[in-house]
Amino acid sequence: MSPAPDRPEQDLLYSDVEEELRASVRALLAARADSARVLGRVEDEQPLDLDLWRALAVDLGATSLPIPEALGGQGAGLRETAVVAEELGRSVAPVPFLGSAVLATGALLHLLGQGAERGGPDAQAEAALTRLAEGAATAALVIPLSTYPGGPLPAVSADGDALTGTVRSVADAAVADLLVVLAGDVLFLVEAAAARVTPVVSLDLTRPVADVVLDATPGVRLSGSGEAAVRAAVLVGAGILASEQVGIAEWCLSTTVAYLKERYQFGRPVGSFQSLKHRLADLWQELVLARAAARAAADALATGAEDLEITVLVAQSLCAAVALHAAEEAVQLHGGIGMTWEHPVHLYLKRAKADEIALGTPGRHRAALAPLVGLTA
Amino acid sequence: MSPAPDRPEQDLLYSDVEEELRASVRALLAARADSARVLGRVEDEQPLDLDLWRALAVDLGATSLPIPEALGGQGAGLRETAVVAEELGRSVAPVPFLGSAVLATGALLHLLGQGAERGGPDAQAEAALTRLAEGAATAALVIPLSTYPGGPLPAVSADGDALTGTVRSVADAAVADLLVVLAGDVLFLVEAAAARVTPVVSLDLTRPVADVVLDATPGVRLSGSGEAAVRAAVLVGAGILASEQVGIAEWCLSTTVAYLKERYQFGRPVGSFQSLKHRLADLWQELVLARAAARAAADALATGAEDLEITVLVAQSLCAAVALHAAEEAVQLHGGIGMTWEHPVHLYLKRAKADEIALGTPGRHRAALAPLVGLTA
Amino acid sequence: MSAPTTAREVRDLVADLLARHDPATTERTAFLNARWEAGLAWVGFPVGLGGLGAPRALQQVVEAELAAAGAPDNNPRRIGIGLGMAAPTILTFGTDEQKQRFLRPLWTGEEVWCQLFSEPGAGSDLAALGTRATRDGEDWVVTGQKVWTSTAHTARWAILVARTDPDVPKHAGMTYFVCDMTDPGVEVRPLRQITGEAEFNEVFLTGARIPDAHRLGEVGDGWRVAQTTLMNERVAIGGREVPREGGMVGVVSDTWRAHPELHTPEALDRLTKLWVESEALRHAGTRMRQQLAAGSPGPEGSAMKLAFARLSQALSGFEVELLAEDGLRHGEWTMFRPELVDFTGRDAGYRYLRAKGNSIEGGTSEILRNIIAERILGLPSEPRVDKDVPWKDLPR
Amino acid sequence: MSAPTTAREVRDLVADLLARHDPATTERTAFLNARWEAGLAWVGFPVGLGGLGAPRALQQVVEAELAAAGAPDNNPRRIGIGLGMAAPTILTFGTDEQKQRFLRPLWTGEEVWCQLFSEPGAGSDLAALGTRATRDGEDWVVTGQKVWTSTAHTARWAILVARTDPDVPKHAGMTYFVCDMTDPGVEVRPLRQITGEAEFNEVFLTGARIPDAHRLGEVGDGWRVAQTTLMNERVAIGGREVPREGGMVGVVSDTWRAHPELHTPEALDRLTKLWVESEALRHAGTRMRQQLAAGSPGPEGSAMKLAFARLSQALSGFEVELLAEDGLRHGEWTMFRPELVDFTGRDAGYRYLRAKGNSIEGGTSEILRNIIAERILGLPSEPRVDKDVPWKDLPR
Repeated sequence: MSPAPDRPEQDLLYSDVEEELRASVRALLAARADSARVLGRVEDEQPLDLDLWRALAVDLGATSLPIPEALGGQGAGLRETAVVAEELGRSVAPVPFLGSAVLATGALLHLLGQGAERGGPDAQAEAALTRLAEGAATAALVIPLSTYPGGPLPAVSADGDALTGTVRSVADAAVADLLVVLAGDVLFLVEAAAARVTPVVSLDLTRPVADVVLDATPGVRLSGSGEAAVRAAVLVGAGILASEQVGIAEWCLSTTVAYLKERYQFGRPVGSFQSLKHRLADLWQELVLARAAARAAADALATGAEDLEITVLVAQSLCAAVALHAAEEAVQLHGGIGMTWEHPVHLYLKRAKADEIALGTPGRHRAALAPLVGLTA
Repeated sequence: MSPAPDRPEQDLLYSDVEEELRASVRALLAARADSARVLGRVEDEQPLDLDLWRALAVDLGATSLPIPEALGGQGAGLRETAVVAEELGRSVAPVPFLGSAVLATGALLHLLGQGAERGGPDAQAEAALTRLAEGAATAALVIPLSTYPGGPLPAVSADGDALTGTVRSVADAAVADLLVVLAGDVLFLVEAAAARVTPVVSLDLTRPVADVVLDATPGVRLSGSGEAAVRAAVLVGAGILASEQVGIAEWCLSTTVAYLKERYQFGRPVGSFQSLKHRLADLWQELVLARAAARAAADALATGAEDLEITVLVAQSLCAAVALHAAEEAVQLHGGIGMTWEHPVHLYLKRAKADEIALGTPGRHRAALAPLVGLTA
Repeated sequence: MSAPTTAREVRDLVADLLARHDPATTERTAFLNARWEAGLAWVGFPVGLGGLGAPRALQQVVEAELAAAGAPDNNPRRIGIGLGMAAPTILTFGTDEQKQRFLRPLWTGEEVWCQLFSEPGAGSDLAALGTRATRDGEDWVVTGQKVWTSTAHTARWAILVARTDPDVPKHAGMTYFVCDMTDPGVEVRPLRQITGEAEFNEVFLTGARIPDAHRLGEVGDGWRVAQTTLMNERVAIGGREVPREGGMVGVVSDTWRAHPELHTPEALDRLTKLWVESEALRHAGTRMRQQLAAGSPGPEGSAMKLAFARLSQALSGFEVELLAEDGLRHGEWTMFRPELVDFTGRDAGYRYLRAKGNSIEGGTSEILRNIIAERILGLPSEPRVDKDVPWKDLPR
Repeated sequence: MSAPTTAREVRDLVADLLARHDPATTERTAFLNARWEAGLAWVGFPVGLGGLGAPRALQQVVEAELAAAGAPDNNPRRIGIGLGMAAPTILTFGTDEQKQRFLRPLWTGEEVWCQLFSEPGAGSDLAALGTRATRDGEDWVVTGQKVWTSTAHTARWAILVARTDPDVPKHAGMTYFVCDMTDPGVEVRPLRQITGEAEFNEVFLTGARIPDAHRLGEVGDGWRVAQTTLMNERVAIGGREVPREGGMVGVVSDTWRAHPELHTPEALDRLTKLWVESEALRHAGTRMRQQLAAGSPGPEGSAMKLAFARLSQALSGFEVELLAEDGLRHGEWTMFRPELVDFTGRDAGYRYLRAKGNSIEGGTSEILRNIIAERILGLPSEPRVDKDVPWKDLPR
């Protein structure tokens, strides 16, 4: 098998509109999610910042970007969503963006698309999306955050519309109003209040996971292939996560560069030592490739490109590694101070490490990619 | 399955006797195989230096070390053979040591050991070893140099004692008097003059390979399991090769250090630039581990340790990578001059790359190792 | 006539050229000279020097139209140094006479150029060079040794940097010349590489004479002029659009596909990883070209050169290892002077060895990392010991 | 009595001690004091200071015999800084009074020691430290801030380096002291790490008083004294015999074995590679101990520390990634002060985060590479800008 055919060149730049969106999000996060503030709340009972989340969702509309205008969204597409993810990665702001605005929204939007093919969308799915678009509700897709493309999906059973099963390590579930649950090939909407959602002490302090237990919990059945919708959402999530990882890497690189310019040892700025300079140059090189790959994934998701899957798998397997490398270098090059709880760099290390696992490790993505490009075992 | 049990600590130092042997070999190679001389003959019709080989075999007895005294050898064991290999690696001297004194000798010695168990050694094998011990003959084990532990062996067929088959990429065959050939489970001795041996243009200029074609060629049948003997020889070869690789890495590191001390750019010795210093420090660290692993392999081979196979596989998979890394860094850090034919560093690069393949790549060795230490797929 | 600004205007000019000089019946050099005169050689150049003073981006339109019409090109790979390095430098620093004399045959390929910069003692530290040029009447007399000179044996002209004042700090005492490669004081010797062949040359200058009229820029201004040359060299790298699996990754992936008997899970994962990085590098190239087209060029070319070198080395090394028994064998070591160099050509062993040069030629990866760290990331420079010392007093 | 030189002689002394003080019935501290008096604390130390002036290698015999007899030990991990760093420094530079006062309770563990070297502004560059000690009659008055101090909250004494002369170059103006941690001018605050817990402390010195009698070495000789301390710290690393799969590789291999459902070919090869390197590191440790025993210690300890840090980080990172769904979860982030630290303890997330410190504590990997390059490989040092400048004038 030969690789996928070439297609018209993708747009890998940031448009002016996207740069404006970035500026608004960045301004909000600078005001409301500076690192001292983020660090300050990670041990609170509720580490997620729901005030910030509302500002992001309602004031900026940053969560309704890919939802059609007819449902109260902006019909803007996933390139813009990726820009928001990049900024959220730069600030590790504790908001349920990935769980709600990417994964749950992604699954519901896919069902809608399936409905269009069948001649009519599901009214319940539309209603849920409208609530999400308005910022009136937060949702979570009930799969382990570690779910990977082509991997197993949770085994929740449906007896009629009563759902039973346990799903561990679900992103952003602790603050969700609505749970999107797969049982067999059917997607259900579940009011979170009806389920047992237990927050879990998490490696990632700014995106804690939770366990969801359903015990004959009532759900609303949505029409269409739930499995296809969830698998599509995992792909969307992996692609958007690549942009988050670019944001993480960028923060780590620029923060480390700034620190090494002002930190003196041996009578010189530490940043003048060549071996450190070369490591940072290599990191910058990795970031250049990661950004290009992440933009390609965002563009492919936005246009539904024929080689969407290849492009996302490339981006996710690369960007996960680059973000982690950047975070690990940032900790090391900050020396002792980087090992302290009071310095925010550990938040990025923990996020980057959790993101390495999220929606599939680099190895899982490569394993899924290889046969698609004719590299068979 | 749990890993192999611990056993008494191995001797990982060089003994005084071994250091004396090293000094003799090194003196001979300094006089007769300096790099200008080695480089000067690589494009000769016969790149292997048979005069040097005779001096090594006859004057120093460096090839008869593991052969029992009763057969004219020194009964010294494989620790000493490993020291010779290390020195030969340091000089990339073009002699058929690996093919004759390690692989062919190793297979014949194993047959002898099998014979002792069965109550009587094979007289023909003994006679061949005596010829090798005296330096009266050079032998080659007729397997591709790329043969790896547990991998396929050549398919030569025997019709009575007439052998037919083709074996490609055989180390040191072009100068061998005696060929040691596996057909089925039987080992045969074949006079090289009776076979068709065709030298091949080789990546490694100082250890060229050859193709061996047997066409109803007469052989002398040896008793015992030929396959067991060949597999044992591959393991011996892999273990000794680790020491050769240590020698290669050591030459590359010390030559690069010396060059960077004397090469000035930007008004400073290039060796004062920190990023290069750090890379060389890392290389030195790798070399420390590689040497310890290679010594462990040599000692395990010498004592027939219970965990011999584990120790050899560890050493070979590590040392192959370290030698290649050292050679690649040496080329890069020599800058332009390292890219020229006239500088000897390319001989080490080519040897290190061929050695990466020889007797199994690091990946093949890891694949063989994992189940032995309870790491199963 | 005002400069064209649209693709349509340029297309009309090409159509006119083709109407007047049918490529099918016009001799190659004649066609190229006609193209030059029509200003369609490089439309961004000034009128009268093969151009139209038009936006550089319109050049793509010219190339596409002429290629579609089957017109001969000037074989740009053969004259890359002239096009990529000498021409922009002459345009920036040359006198009118120099531009008139040199640019046209440079572009048509009637005169090949080479570059005499590097020396055995001045590689990464180009400013340390020791080739001396001393004034003698209207001429300069040049003595020294240059190295890593491709196409020196076919070149008519060379761009040359030489030391004209050893008593000032190294950056201040150099001057930039155009050197006549047919001068009896110029001797070219092939420089054999680890691949066995000789792409490059050593050039020995022994009292070679250069008229002062062939000086580019002011006396002592050679460093600044050379920076223009080198900047253009860097821009030239990674400029082309590459299809997926273009370059080394395609060659090695094909080797993988052709040899299922050599597959192992470990090797597959390594190859896939390199495939991923190669694809990301391709995206980075696309993005860089789009930035350029949008009028906001970024510094990403440096990243691409670093990544290109690393990947071509890793991929070609992987291939030799994968081939195992065949990897031990080699095509040939014969010494010859190749016409053109194809990094992905010949056999796996050649690719592996040739790729080693990718992190040295055109600026080593180490120097590139310095540049990225200081110019892009803004990290402080190391303490310098060679800035204020007369060249002749530098340790070497 | 002449010093024992054979294992047999030492065994007799141990038997004598055990006969006089039955470990089963003797109180722990009493037994340790008896052992001290018998010269069996550290046989290589002088007579009267817990030793016999015997070869250091004989200590192994003592430990083995006492362990076999069920005798209590001095819990060496709890008092590692005293044993490994303070004791050899006091032995080398201390006055007779200092040796008599400090060594015995240090060894028995009745007095815990800590180390006040690093400062927020002086980490890798220890000689830049700014904690000031000024003479006041028979005392020194010390003011400044120290950091990364383990066991500061349980310590009775600290070894301390402070600046006594800011007007000379930095290496020349330091002095080494023994500081009383119960002095009212000493405040200890826990320093929380990225693991959530606080192994280390910050120590604030505000007019803490140290009698001149507690100075170690001459005034201004603190750098040289501190080098002895640090050299002993380095020797202590990697000194123990490790069984195969000891340490991080064993923990992670066991995780692999316990989770077949998580296996992938890619992960297996990565783990095997790390297993190979860990085993080679173990061989290197064996070889280093054998060299030491043979009387020819090598510099391999530096390589081992570098490799140890790299491998513990790679292995623990691999483990979290392998665990995937479980890797996203964590044990606890609660702030507490652990009694002892076990790099391989707790859960995978802890191991991963704690291992990040392995390339920083006890000398960063970057500083270690400098040392290897210069002292072992003999590469030239970089241009220094801080050698001849008074400490007070250094940029910071």
